[in-house]
Amino acid sequence: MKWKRRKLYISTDLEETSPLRKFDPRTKLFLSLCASVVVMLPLQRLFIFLGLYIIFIIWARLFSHFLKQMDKIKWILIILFLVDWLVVSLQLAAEVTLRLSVLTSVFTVLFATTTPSELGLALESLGFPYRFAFSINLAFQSLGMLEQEWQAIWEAQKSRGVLFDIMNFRTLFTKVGDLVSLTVPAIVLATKHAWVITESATARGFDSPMRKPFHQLSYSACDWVVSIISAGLVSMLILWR
Amino acid sequence: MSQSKRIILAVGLIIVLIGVVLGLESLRAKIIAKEQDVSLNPGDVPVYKDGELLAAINSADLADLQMVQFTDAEQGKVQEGWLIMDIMDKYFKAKLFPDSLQLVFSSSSRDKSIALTWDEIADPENMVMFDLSGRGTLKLVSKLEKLDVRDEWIQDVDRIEIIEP
Amino acid sequence: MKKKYFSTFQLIILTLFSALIVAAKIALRLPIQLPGHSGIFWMAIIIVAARVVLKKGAATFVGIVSGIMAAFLGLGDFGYLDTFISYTAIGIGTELALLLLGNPENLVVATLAGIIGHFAKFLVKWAFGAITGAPLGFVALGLAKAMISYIVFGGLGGLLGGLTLLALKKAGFFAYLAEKK
Amino acid sequence: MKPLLYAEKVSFTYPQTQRSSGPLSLSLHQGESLLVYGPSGGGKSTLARCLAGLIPHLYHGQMNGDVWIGDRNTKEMQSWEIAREAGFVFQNPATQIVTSSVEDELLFGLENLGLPREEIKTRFDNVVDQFHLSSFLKRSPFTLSGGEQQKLSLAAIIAMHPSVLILDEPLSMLDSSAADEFINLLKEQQQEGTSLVFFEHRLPYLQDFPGLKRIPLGIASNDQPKSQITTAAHPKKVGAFSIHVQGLTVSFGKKKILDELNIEFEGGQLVALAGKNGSGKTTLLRSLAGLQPFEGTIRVIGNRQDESDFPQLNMVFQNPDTQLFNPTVREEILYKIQSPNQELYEWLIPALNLEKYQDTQPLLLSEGEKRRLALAIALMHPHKHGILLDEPSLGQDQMHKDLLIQLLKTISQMGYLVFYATHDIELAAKADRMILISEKGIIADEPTRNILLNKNAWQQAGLLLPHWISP
Repeated sequence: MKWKRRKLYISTDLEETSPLRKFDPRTKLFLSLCASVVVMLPLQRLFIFLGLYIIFIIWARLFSHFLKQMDKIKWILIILFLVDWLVVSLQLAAEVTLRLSVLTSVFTVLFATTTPSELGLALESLGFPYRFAFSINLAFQSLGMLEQEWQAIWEAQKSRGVLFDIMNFRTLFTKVGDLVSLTVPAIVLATKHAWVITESATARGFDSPMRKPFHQLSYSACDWVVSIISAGLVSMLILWR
Repeated sequence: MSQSKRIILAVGLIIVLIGVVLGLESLRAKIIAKEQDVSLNPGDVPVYKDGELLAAINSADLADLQMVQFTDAEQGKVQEGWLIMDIMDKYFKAKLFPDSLQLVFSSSSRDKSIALTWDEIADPENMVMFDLSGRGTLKLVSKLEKLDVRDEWIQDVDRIEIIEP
Repeated sequence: MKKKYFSTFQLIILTLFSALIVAAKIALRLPIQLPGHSGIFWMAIIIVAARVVLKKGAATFVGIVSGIMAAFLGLGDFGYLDTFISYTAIGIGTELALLLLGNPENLVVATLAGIIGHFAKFLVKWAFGAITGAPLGFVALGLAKAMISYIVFGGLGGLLGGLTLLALKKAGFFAYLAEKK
Repeated sequence: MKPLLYAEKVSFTYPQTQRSSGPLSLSLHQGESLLVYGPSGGGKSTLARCLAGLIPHLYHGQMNGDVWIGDRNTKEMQSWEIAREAGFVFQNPATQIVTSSVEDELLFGLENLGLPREEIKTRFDNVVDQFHLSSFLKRSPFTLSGGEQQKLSLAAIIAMHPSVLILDEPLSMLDSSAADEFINLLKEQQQEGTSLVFFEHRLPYLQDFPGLKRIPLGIASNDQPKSQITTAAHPKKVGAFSIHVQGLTVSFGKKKILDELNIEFEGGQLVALAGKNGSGKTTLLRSLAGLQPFEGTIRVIGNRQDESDFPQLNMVFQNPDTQLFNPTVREEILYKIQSPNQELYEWLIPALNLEKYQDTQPLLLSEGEKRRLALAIALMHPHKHGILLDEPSLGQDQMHKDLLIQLLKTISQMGYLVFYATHDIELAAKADRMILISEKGIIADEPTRNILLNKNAWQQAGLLLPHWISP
């Protein structure tokens, strides 16, 4: 078993320079959902959509993110394309490959341009309970700490002679018992943190029915324009015969 | 429900899930395979092998094949049409049929059928061919001895069956 | 005042367990190149979560929160949507399995719940492939092999979850927990 | 005048462990400050929670007596109503943070109060000014030092304008200068009319706190340690050796945490490593334990010929919870030890005052007991050259600190090297030799007595040498 080099802070995939940073997260969620519907269209319309989509991605300065996503699955795309082409037809090959690339990358629009706390606000304004938004934020801010803890546990147990190095598929079965020496402390530590945070949050009035958020999202004119245009485009592409 | 019953149920559930995935996956493979098949339209002559539809012969599609003709010995009329070997070549490109392969041509309206070997069909001298009748149906004619009189011809062929020896 | 479904402590426990899963996925690498091996810790923690917070929806909640996190962090190979849905599916799958099977302190129950929960993720990947017409990660590996690997790692994870619960119980964890609301 | 906070014979018993705390009675008026003191394990934290209403709202168990905030009984108030009146500062600055930025942390309580936006804005701006936080606002609280985090926690509570502030050992995780700064902030708060209740065992820091009334907590600790530990009883002695650290360099990315350190240790020494948080104390220990990749050399030179390789030093980790998972203390100590040295075990258990806990579940021990357990684990494991300890005094009261030092001295007298990192200057002052370290490297490495006289060195280390510590 290996541990990656110690990372102090885990950052999200945020693209600060994107003009989409300024948009309401709800708009971006809407755009992503629209795009994932359009993916199911037949080939010609899929091509039209792809053209528009790529222009949009370039404008949003997310092209490098798009390429990164594609890079992750490039071999699968290539194999799929070749197999489908040889076995079935060029048309199906193109369709499958395009759909997969778009579906893999559409939510970049949301996730690469929104911070977890913005998403929290958006969810709250979409009617999700505040507790849920709070939870998402808390999960993110605890991540770095918990990752360090996994490492600390691993080191502590290793220094007591619990060995995980000779881990292969066969020894895995016999080693599951030893893994308990990692999971138990991890669960205990996470629960203890949870308790301190519970006390701390309660001592500052968490769950008060009077709560009023200070930061509020506002749907700007730009948001409306983009949402309406994309909704229009999508319905046009779907309804057009 | 007892614990052991629940466990058995869960194991069953897992097996069902695996079955469903494998089943659907093979179904999907079949659907993809079917998509490349020609669909059967009215007037087409289907070609079957082991009950599976391999091709549908449409007389309109035959127009680009070379026409051949012969004069039948019975009435001295000229019979004109397309050689079966050319037709087969069109629908089953680059497929080498063994000489012993049998093709059964049948007509349900006339309740007639005949089996010919590829050996017989592939000999251009035999003139095994489809003649386009006035009604637009296909009629199997030939100079072969067992197929050289009107009574033996298969009018309104509506099925071809390929049988491997 | 209306009582909340999860107490504050339960909510925060589930949140931190979700983060714990993602942290394990980032920190921990088993030297095995088979799809689904991260399922070992994942299933173990989600099963523990469901037992620690004895309420319906606990596993689902962990699935959703860890799914959102994984999506933000760009984990997973097929993009944000697939990542989010497959994490969520694990939560729902485990939830349903435990609903059927009962207490995961029974190791057989834990193992089966692990298999079913992890299989839900496989189903998502598979459905994702079917929708786009692509057999996805199974291209190179073969569907059956992928399925077996998901089942094995899911089962191992479930087993680890069950063992963890037993060890937690013996070490006095539930006594610690019982003092808190 | 009516007291702001009034507690009458408050006591609490936990349902599982049956540990009980109290009774405590006190009354606190506007602008007053109280200090509740007593040994660890005496229930200070529990009683602090009773005052702040966390008990009974968050805990199961038997609470006797009543706490009134103003004219309302906390049992009849909702927890957010109590939060409006009583602020609570916790022991560990890092874990009490609930949001992902300094700004959000300050807003969290204000939002929960349901204040109008303008009011939130005003209070927010005030507290940012008062605590000089304007340059931190967008930062993650986890990038702050322990002292800054504790300051932030205080600011977030002060923003809510509580009339009473309850502090549960707020200094125990802070180094001496951060502790001093924090006390000064509290003095300011007191001047502005906030009433304070301290629960603390680092008493010297509060010596000159104006108008502080002391309330001793009646319960005597029932785990009095054995008074003497003798080296004679110990089964094994080690031969002489020395450990040489040369050019030790550790970098994380581009940042060099340790840069070309040279240190020599002798077997039988008791060495303290003092420095601010973030000065590389833990990294140095980890390198010596072989847990941290490094450049340079660390080797042992012993009286036997074959000893010229890496030292075998066992590490006692900062957080004991990273290890504990066995059903009993005994099993925990003996876990994965092939053939345990029974003689050593018999000596160690009473020496660490763990005798009556051998069959207890480790997770039910107090923090101090867990730390002693972790020490037992490290000592039971075969080690040739000694032990390393990271912040061994956290959560220990004076009595257990004395016990700890006594034990460490014994171990070093047997010929082992004992090297501990701490921000607790009092504990560091007990060592034979002290190494002062800062981000720039080793500032001083001398017998403790000399270092305590070297004011200049302390200044360079960025640490305050409290005036009550003398050589």
